[in-house]
Amino acid sequence: MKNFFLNGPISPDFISNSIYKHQIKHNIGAHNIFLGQVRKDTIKSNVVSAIEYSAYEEMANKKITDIRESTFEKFDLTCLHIYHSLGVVEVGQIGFFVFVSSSRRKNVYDATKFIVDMIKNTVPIFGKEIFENNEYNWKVNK
Amino acid sequence: MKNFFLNGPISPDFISNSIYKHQIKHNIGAHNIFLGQVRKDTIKSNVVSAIEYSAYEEMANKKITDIRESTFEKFDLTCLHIYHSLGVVEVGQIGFFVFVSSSRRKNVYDATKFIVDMIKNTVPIFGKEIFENNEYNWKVNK
Amino acid sequence: MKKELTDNIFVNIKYFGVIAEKTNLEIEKTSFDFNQLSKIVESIKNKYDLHQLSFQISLNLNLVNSEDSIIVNDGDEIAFLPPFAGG
Amino acid sequence: MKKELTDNIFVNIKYFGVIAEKTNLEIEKTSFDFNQLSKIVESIKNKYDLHQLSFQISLNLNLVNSEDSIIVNDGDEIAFLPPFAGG
Repeated sequence: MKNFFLNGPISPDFISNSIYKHQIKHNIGAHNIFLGQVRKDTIKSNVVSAIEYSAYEEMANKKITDIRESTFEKFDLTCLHIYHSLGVVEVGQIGFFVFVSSSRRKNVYDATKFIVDMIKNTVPIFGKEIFENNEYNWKVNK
Repeated sequence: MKNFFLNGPISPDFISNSIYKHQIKHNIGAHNIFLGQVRKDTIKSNVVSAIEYSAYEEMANKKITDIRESTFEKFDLTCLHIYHSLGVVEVGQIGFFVFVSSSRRKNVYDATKFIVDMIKNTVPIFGKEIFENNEYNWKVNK
Repeated sequence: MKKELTDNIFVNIKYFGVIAEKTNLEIEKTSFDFNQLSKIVESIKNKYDLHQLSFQISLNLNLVNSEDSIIVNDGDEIAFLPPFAGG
Repeated sequence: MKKELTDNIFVNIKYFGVIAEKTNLEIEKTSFDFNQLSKIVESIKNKYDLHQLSFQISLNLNLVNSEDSIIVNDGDEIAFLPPFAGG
């Protein structure tokens, strides 16, 4: 089973390295990248300083593998990469990276939206919003 | 007038640097990035090796400024950056970079699509597809 | 191989997020002398007082409706999954 | 300041892409003794034999329909724009 999780935040360098690796793929004309960044939300007067992610990894990797396959069936894509952080991701850092590539741009936006929604709604990933005062709140996707 | 053009290809490092600069913006929760990459197309048995871009820069910069403003009016965005290459961009390299950021993801895909389509259809940028045999073809967006 | 209902079954149970916080453990191997998923879930809810918490149940990595009449086999893995928050 | 039609006007004309290739220049300052955009465009098309090429016209950085009755003023900038290929 492929592992889609990384420990800690996803660095801009990791993203540029992924882009760089696609420069040898000469049938690609359009990339669409989604990045989830941790927001400094205020929840009942508590200010978020980080999210600590955990997951039911075995099930999550299986689910993401299924989502990847159904995305390739639904959309005409060349490449598709998905990464999610585990552990602490601080405000301003990136914890979710979806990278969609296709020969033409037509499909890429809908494919990206489909993947992001499927991952948010159907993959067992859990997030603990840690506040600046060290209290916390278990995050729930709407 | 702001200048949206860069000389030569847009490097993955340039992109990661743009992402990095947004990590201090703590109201951002979602980024969507579109990248246009030069495809090794075959046109009547000629194989593309690069595209040489030129533009009516003054008009193009004004048009892109207008597109930027109307995108901010249409969509709830935090940041929006647009870059396009001038000069030679080789097969596999990136010549177009649109970077959309918002507090939440809802808007970002449609905003990205809107900008990319507007730039392809209404901005005076011209592309000469250079073939491996040094012949060329003037590209036309469909 | 069909099991007699009177045999005990051993089930791996995993807890995540706010549920793991409440159970104070992430995994346990528990034996039951019944094999209906609904009854197993109910007994865990009672054991750890999970009634106030919202969760979904997975059986062997697939989400299931714990109110369906599903039979659990020896060695199966059940997980208690609080609301998802990925992305 | 209204100009007499009999005065010559000087117009900056820019050519791009395949059009510039055909005209063999990118910019020129040309005088005309008429000031209708349609007539200026027609005279340039004839001068450089641009009839086979498809293009749009901009006047002072805005796309215009060269068949509309638009008046060009001294110092204006007209551009001949072949099909766009950005992105």
